Amino acid sequence: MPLPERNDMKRYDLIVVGAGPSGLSAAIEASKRGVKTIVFDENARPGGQLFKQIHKFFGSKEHKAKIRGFVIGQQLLDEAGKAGVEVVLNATVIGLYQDKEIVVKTGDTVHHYKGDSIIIATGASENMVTFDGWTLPGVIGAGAAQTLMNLHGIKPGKRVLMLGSGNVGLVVSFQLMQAGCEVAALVDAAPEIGGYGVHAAKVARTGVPFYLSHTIVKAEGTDHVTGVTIAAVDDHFRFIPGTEKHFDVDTICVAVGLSPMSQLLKMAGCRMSDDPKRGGQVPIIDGHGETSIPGLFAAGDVSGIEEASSAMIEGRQAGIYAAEFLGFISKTEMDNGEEKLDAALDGLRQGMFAPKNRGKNIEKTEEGIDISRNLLCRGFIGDDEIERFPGVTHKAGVHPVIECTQNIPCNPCQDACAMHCIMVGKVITALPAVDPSLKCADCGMCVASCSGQAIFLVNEDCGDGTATVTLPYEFLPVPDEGTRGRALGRNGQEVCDAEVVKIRTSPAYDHTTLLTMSVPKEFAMKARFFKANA
Amino acid sequence: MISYKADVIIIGGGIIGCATAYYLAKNNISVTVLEASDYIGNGGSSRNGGGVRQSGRDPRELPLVMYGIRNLWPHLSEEIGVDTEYHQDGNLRLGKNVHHREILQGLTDRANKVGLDVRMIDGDEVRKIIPYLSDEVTVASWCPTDGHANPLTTTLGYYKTARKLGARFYTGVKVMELRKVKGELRRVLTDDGSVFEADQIMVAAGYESRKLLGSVGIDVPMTRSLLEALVTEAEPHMFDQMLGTADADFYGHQTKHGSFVFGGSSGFEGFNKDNGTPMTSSITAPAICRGIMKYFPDLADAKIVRTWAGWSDKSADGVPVLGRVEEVPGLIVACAFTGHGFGIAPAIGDQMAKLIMSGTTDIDISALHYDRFKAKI
Amino acid sequence: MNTLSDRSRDIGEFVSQPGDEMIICRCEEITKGEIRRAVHEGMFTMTEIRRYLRAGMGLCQGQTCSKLVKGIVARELKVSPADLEPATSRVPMRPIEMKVFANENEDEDE
Amino acid sequence: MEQELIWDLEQEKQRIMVHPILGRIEKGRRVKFTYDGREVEGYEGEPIAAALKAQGVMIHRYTAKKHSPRGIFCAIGRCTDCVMVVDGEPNIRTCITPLREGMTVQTQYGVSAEPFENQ
Repeated sequence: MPLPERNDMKRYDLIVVGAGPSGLSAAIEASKRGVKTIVFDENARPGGQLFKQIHKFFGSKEHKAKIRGFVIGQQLLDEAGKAGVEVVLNATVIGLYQDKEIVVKTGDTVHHYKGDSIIIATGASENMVTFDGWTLPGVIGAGAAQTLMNLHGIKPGKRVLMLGSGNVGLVVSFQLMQAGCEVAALVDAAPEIGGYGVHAAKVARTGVPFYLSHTIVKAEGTDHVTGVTIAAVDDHFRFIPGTEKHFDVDTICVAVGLSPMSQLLKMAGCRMSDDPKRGGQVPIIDGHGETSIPGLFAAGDVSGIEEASSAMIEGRQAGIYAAEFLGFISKTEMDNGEEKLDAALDGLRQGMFAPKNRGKNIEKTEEGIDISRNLLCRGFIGDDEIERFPGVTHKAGVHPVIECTQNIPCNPCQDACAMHCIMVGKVITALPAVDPSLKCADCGMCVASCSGQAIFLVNEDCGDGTATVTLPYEFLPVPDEGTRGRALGRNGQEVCDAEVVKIRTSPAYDHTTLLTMSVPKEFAMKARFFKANA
Repeated sequence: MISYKADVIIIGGGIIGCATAYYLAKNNISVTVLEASDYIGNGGSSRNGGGVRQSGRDPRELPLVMYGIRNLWPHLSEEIGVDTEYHQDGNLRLGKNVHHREILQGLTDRANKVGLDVRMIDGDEVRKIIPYLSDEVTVASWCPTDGHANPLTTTLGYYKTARKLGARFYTGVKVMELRKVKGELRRVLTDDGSVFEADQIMVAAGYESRKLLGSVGIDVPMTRSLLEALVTEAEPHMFDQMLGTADADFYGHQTKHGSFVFGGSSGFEGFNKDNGTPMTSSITAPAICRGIMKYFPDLADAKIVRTWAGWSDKSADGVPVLGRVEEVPGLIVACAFTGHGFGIAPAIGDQMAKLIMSGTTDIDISALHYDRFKAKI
Repeated sequence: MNTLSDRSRDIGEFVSQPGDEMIICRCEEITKGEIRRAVHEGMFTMTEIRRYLRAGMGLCQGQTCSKLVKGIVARELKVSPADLEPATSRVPMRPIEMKVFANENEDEDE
Repeated sequence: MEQELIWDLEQEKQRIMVHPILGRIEKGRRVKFTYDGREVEGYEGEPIAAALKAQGVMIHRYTAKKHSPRGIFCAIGRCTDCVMVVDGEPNIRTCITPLREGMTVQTQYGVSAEPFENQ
């Protein structure tokens, strides 16, 4: 019997597959507790989705709110370095075998490793949807567009149509404009926007038209995309004849949801379940993220699609569970470690977009205020709806106007205001309220700190018939002071002439430029964006 | 408890069961096939290397496969409405040294004795047939009438057409026990309490057949071993022959799709474990790759896209157990194909259907009778 | 026996529909019509569809199309996609050259 | 925020010189490689697909059965639609393969660099 000549198998206390938000977080927590940990990632750079996410994160301070994704990624890398975590890049785990053995390809060699425990943190990949011409070059995933722009510095196209109004579709549409691409339209077959209203609002006010209850009929072009036709659909998603609209575009981005990349777990023989609420094929895991195979854990999007913030917390929990499984910490130490993290995770799983509320028809905010229907159906808050929200108050002089109308777990604006004009309160899903009795110092910190770019500083009457509106501006080129142009309303339509009176940048604003424009005072509560004259 | 009635019940939805069902249904015999897994053809039928060969076979089963290659394989695609991708472009069994030459010579002489046209050729002749073979190949046995086909489409083609002709198939139905009624085998009891009844019952459930046959006092001495295989990306066309080696380091062919399917061994086939479903071990695929590259340097850059494993029902003497079981009237057995049941399957289906319908076969299968296993002295 | 056990279950004849020409499996260029027809020919599971048509057997090993194929097969069988078994996943997770897969030199410790 | 363009080659319009959030996008060394016989340039280490996209190349291959054009789709090495023949080896995922000086990159027809008519 020929025995293969292979010396000892390299063995680790803990092997983590995937150096994204959850994988790195798991490795950090385990290493901090003495566990010999190695992380493999097939990409050239660690951080997974974090390094493609250039927007400021939601949540509270402990969730690293108002910090941009790629900055969090860097912080995580530094933390992993300090904790002595070994991260091996360009290392593709090609198989997870029995006995918790993996085979990893690095360069032109394959290596066998075994882990006393293994955490799979391989994240998710994009869903696809078919339409006539969907295989044409130029049809790409929204994540692909993010990768090209934010990782490789390449514009995915010149003029883009976005299909999908979940957070990815909204955020990537905004990022396309930041990269210098034009977004022709944002389309979704669903009747209501799937992602955060604030993400939709910051896209709508730049003039991008939203077409809900519409989807793609056909991508045009013989060799690559040269145009696209959309049409309205009825509530059975069938096209309504005569509603066709054509756009000349060279790129179509598809943002129709994510699926867990749970193949490694399925391959190893874990019990799986097909759970549409979690995005598809997920391992059946206990409260500790342990799969049906003892010592084999899953953390992050691979066990259920959520945001990177929850993926990081799930990762930390998995790292602690693994440390307990391996006997490096006691059960009580584990439980103590868990409490804080459970609370943080639970804090994120609240509000209108919480997993438990998916599919529910929410009519009123937690405060009992009717939600903005217009925001859901057309992507912007109606002029007749804006006044009923606690963030919108009126007084003389500059004051914050917070157009944040949905209960999402997020409170950086509260901490940003040194004058305490802004109050969210203990429950971080509460809508931010402005106390008009307190004086605003016009420091701009609230505008820059809002992850959803939903805060403006408004002086409704400067005394000379004009008003000023200060808005967050994250595009290039930044107009100079004195530039004349048009002010756009929340719906992206031109409302009046405008002139840039002040441009403020500061490291504290973290790349959000504050643009102050002067408009006729009757438009103070309408003008929300600025477009320079051509 | 539901009860079902049919002329014939076949236990095992692999290519043997589906082919037999087809040849019965073609003659208006009502047949029911019971498959334990959720998928038709999920055992060896969809995991083998696709060889349709005569060379290298034991003389006791050679007449059957020669019959199949002469009468059934050539027009099988039209008959079962799929592209079986059957190629009859010969089989090369390669060797590099004197030891290999002896093995190949032994196989060649044995086959010539029963009239199979197979002969020894030297390295240069081999490279005339397949120029990509390494110069280290110095000898091969060459059988021009061997070939290969696609086991997936062939198995499912038999299933599709038998089903269209009225054969009934049930998947996810595990047979627990066979039961005689007044001395004749009539009943099949399943895991959910159903009872199937028929005048004749064929057991073609691979290794699982042993436990089933035990319930009527019949034992087929066989073990199982976990064989592994791999498939590459599609490549430009290189060769049409079926390949094997004297050392059995690998076997396989290039498919019509352009991908190469190769099986091989780590030497631990008899000892591999699985976790409930056949699963590859971490050392075999690298071993198969090393085996292939020794003969095909040009395939070094070919990318592997998938590997898989499958249980082979290994009989004590290397050939299947086939035919009637006189002690249990109404029982037909067709199992223990020892990893080479694909190429022979059409002939088995055709002859077992004939046996079921008429009690006789065209080809003499007495040498494969169930009670041939005697002590060595 | 579950709903998919009886392969003679009446799911009606295959009737071609608009959109049958749509490519579903991008690697192997399998259309929606081919998948629908295969279901009516008795292929009631993802595994049988994959083996019968090659949908999901291409270079990406079904990572792009398996969810789409599952939706089509479920609709044709009038069952929920969750009733269909998940696509099997096998080593290797990514295509790997034979010479690399063969190169297990464990001695040098990088 | 200064906005100085490093160079203004017509075909480099697809590159983001300065990003409002990421600032200047650092690149590796500028290297030459050949694309379908033509000499072109890109940055060492960036994916081959990115270097080609900067030149406005959209079509990476034509499929085996229907000869239909395909290009970048997932950009993270999953869907294998962006494969091309690189240094003679087909089915190379160009969206995750770093560009090296002197690479030969060819449009893939089915599984080879030979156009269909002379396969």
